[in-house]
Amino acid sequence: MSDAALLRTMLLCRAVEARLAARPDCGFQLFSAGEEAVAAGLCAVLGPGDQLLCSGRSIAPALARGLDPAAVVAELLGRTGGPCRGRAGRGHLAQPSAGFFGAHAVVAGNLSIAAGVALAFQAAARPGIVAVLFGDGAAGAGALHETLNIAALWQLPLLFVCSNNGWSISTPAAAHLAPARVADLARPFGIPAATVDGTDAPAVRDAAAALAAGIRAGGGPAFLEAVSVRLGPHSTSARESRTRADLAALAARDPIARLSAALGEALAAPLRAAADAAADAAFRTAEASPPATADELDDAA
Amino acid sequence: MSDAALLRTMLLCRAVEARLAARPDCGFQLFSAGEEAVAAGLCAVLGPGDQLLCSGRSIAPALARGLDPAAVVAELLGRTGGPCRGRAGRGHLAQPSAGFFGAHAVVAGNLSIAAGVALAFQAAARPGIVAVLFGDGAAGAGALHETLNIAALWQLPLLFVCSNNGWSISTPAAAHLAPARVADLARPFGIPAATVDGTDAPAVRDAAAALAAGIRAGGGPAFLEAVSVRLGPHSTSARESRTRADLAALAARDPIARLSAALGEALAAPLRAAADAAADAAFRTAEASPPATADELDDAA
Amino acid sequence: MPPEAPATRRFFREAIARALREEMRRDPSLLLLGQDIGAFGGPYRDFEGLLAEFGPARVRDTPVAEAAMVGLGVGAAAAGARTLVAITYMDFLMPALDPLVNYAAKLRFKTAGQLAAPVVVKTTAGAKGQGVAHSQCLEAWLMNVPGLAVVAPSSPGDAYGLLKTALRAPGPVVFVDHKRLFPMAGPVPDAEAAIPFGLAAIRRAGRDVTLATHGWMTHPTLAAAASLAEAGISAEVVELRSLAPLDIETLAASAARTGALVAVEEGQLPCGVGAEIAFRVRECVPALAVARVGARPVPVSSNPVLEAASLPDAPRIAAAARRLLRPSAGETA
Amino acid sequence: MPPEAPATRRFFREAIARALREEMRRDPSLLLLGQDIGAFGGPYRDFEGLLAEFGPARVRDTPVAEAAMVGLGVGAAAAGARTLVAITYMDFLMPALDPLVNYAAKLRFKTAGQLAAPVVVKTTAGAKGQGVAHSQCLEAWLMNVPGLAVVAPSSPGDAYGLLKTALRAPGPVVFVDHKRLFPMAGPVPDAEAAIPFGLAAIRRAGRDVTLATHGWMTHPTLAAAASLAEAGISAEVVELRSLAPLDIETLAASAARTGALVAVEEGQLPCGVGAEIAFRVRECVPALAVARVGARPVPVSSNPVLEAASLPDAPRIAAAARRLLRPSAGETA
Ligand SMILES: Cc1ncc(C[n+]2csc(CCOP(=O)(O)OP(=O)(O)O)c2C)c(N)n1
Ligand SMILES: Cc1ncc(C[n+]2csc(CCOP(=O)(O)OP(=O)(O)O)c2C)c(N)n1
Ligand SMILES: [Mg+2]
Ligand SMILES: [Mg+2]
Repeated sequence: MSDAALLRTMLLCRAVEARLAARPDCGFQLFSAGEEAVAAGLCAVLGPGDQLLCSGRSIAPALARGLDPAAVVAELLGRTGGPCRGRAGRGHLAQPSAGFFGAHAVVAGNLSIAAGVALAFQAAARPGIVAVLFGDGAAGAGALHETLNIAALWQLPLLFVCSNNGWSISTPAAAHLAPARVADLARPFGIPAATVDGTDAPAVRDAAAALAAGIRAGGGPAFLEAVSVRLGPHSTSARESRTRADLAALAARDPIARLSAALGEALAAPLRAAADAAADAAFRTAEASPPATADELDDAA
Repeated sequence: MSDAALLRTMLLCRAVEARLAARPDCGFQLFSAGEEAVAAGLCAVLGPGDQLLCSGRSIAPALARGLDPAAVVAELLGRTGGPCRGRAGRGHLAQPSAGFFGAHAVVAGNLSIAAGVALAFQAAARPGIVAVLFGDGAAGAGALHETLNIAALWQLPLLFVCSNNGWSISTPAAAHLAPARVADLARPFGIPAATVDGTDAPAVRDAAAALAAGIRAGGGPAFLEAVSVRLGPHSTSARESRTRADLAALAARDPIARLSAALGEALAAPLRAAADAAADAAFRTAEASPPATADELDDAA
Repeated sequence: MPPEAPATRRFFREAIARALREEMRRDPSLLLLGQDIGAFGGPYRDFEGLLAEFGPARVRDTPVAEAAMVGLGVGAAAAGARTLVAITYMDFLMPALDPLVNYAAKLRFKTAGQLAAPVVVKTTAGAKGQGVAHSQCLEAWLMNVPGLAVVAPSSPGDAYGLLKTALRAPGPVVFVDHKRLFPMAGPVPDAEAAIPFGLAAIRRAGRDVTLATHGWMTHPTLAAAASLAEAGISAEVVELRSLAPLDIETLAASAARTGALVAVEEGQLPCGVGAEIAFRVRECVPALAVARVGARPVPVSSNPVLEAASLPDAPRIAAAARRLLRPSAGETA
Repeated sequence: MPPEAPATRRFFREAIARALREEMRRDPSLLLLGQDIGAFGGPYRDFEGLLAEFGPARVRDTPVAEAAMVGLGVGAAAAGARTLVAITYMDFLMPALDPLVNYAAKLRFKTAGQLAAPVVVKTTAGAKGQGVAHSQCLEAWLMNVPGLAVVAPSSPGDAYGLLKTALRAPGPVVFVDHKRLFPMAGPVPDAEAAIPFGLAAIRRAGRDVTLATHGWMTHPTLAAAASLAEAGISAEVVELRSLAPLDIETLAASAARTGALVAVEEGQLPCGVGAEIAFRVRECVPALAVARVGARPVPVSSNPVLEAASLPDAPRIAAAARRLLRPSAGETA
């Protein structure tokens, strides 16, 4: 995927989230602003036969994976036009037919599930790989250890991707994670690991590509740490716990500004306009979709 | 503790277990034969203000910690003379007043408990350290990761000791643990770690002493891997899964034979006789203790 | 608290913070462990001010590692500290059940009293827009475990008083609050006061039917009672407050007076709180009309339409009471 | 199975191994995950021969990591494989409840049918000398979770038939056996046969009282019925077999005939299986005498004296039935 395509993806993510954030009825959301380069760079190396799983911070990953933006927005707004008919929302958004096995809002809860998907691939001799995207907060959970160990033992086609934005809600990584680099956790298991600047979309793409190639070649699991930034508060309901100065410093690392500058305003401006138009269209289509009704529950038993 | 004292401890463990194994009413037991050097070497560096926690393979650890052998045997035989009045048995044997916080038969279940004990020590500015003894099987559990991380972050006075006997029931370490050395798991957390021959009691003692000194000096947690052998089957009810040839090779690594040979038969023979006598006495005393009766349950609610 | 005690209106979160503050002052061994409970003050601000007063050695932000959090809390409690572990949502208690149920709940018995684990696990149950894995009510699981105390307040005053008792209890206690309680305010006694476990409270007196409930559901249940009153049905509302131990006496006495019991809970019905209290009350009051109301047997979606449709509310509670009293009326919930 | 079907006496473990073998042959996507299930053949030898026939890619020994084991099983099942995860003892299911309850049980609903998790978690409940953290019965917790099926056989024949159904089910199933069942033998039909979920079985016909139970407790309950018969009380024994779904029809029909129900379980009573079935049966049979029998509210010690004293046995079950039928007799359990 070209750098321009990466920028296009990131701009779409930002535009959709911005529109959602502006709505009073947006519900409980976790946005990816500042972390779009991780989603875009990672998804650039995933093909149609691969699967992506992620945490509850799912909007950019889903869009970057190529889901129909209107369907994603419909899901977020609780409309039946969403792939989960508005039942899942952001926290559990999924469209496996599009290679997006889904979000799971339990921190670290998707790691062993992803390994299971990779196991199914391996057992069926399916050629794809599975990527699982999680945060630095998830890296303190025992699920990571158990999953790294089994993935290494069984040589599962699994790419661990940690978007290390430095925070678990209000807790800085230094207070919740003893290792200086998350990627170091993979090393005792003999799993190839790399740390990359997660605000540099092409760098994420290239690092992911190298690791994914190893997995595709039968080398077993790999681990990518992308050091990213979270530009906004943890969620739409969480207070911002960082200082203005901190936030200003983070804003300077905005991955979209960075790649826009690199590619030049002449290229970026029309991409921005196109992203805005695509986001507007997605919301229009989504709003035309009927809201979920209580009848959905009849399908549950 | 002198090498002779280490041998005395190991001989007592072996003698007590042998007598227990010979009884038809011995119940469900996990023996430490082959791993006595780990218990003896570790306990040699623990003082009265320290606490030891272990897995369900608890008999040698309890005896090495200096618990009254008669009380230990009473507990194992379900007598009220046991420190837990015969309620706990081997799986949950405990006598915190003697520095033995206790066994816990859930694999890896004692790791975070031990860290909690260490936290209580730290919070109360108590000078002691806490040691937690577990197997290679427990090293695949997420509890280890979570506990290593928190112990490192909070610099808890906690000594992790893995008796790596190479087996989790019938599963060899190569099939259940990807890292070549268990001690490598501690390194990403910045926790000092060492691997030692766990059949060499003085070597275990010396390695434990060095790490314990670091903890006592305020250096935070440390990790000791002792590569040991399990001479018998996993438990009194488990089938032996290893070949005769394997077992013969393991027998050659018997820590008691090794230290006896090093110290010479002139020294070892009387120690052996004394251990046998002590074990016999422990069983006599224990058998005189009344069995637990259903009245114990009235105390539970 | 006796109704006449001088009291001041406080938010639910303030009542919790006050109980914690007072007990931290009283018991220097008390440690608090939780995600974002330090400078952030807790996801619901119920830990606000504690870090500032007691410092980071006693108010500890933890990693996202619920199993170890509870394990550490239990181990420290067993070793002579007293601990409170905050598990943000009750759904995340699952990974922590091993240390809580397999260790803490057994500890006093298995060591013949040598050790005990005076740990409070404080957690938040119930639904408020966060979806299938952030909305569950697992009180019934905990009631099934001997050795655990379980309490669930519905008001700031009770949260204050029950948390104080929890922080002085001899063994493990699970303190269950609810997302919808945090925005609420209500009277909290000015004087220090603990509420003993095992005492239900009659929140509204009535003659025709007893509505038994706990936690947040107390509020829709009171609303149901009000609407039943308009229809000429006098409903008594008994709030359990303490689920283990359970105050069956108060409940049975009410049911004996009214002759009818509706057990209301937000959680799932099978093997739920209602099944238990129905059984226990019927042991005392054999000829009793009984119904239960709880969640529909579906996951609780973050979608507000589906969330509301899956959970009990005042109209459904009232409808269940009406059906119970006039079985022929054939109303539907 | 219909009683007339040709059958051969097999050990419980053999019945399980046969169901697994047949389903492994039928469904090449089926994977088995568990500790020591490969060359060792499983702690109870119920996986014997499977590694040899199906190889290490399909019969996988795992680390001691129950949470990840179930997570992998669930994920693989969701991705098109079918999986069975063996969790040695039900106590160790606790760390694995997150993937099972927070993910698998919700998956079909939350994805609107895009995904489902046809995983079988096979685990062993109950007490047999292994102590406080290796003896628990958590069936009631699982019944409380919508989206999970729960079955618990008491005989080789049912283990065979129910496991086959479990391995063809569309969503997650917990298959609960019991330590005391493994040494047992009994008829297993010679022809391939699955037993549908949701069908209780009347194990002994009777007129005076219905004894309802499941799993291992079926055997002490049958012994209790035999001893009641000597005392002139005709007890009907209904074995539930499937706890979710629950066959209330069969049970209620029996209770309607006898007019009395004793619910027997090995687990704890509060919010237990007995509380649930009592509630459900009374919905159908309002004027019913009901009692329940379960564990005393204490941890289950490995000490054989204490273990036996804490759990139901035939004399206690019979005593409960006698008390229920002749409340004035004042017998004690
Ligand atoms: C098991 C669990 N514990 C706690 C939470 C509450 N929670 C939601 S997001 C979050 C922060 C996780 O941090 P990180 O993994 O770094 O992801 P980020 O929010 O930075 O994307 C927490 C603690 C949860 N959802 N699941
Ligand atoms: C959580 C849990 N899972 C499984 C078991 C069953 N089990 C008992 S001992 C054991 C082996 C553990 O191996 P290791 O930690 O190496 O200890 P060792 O037996 O070698 O001393 C297992 C799997 C258990 N007790 N707890
Ligand atoms: Mg983060
Ligand atoms: Mg081992």
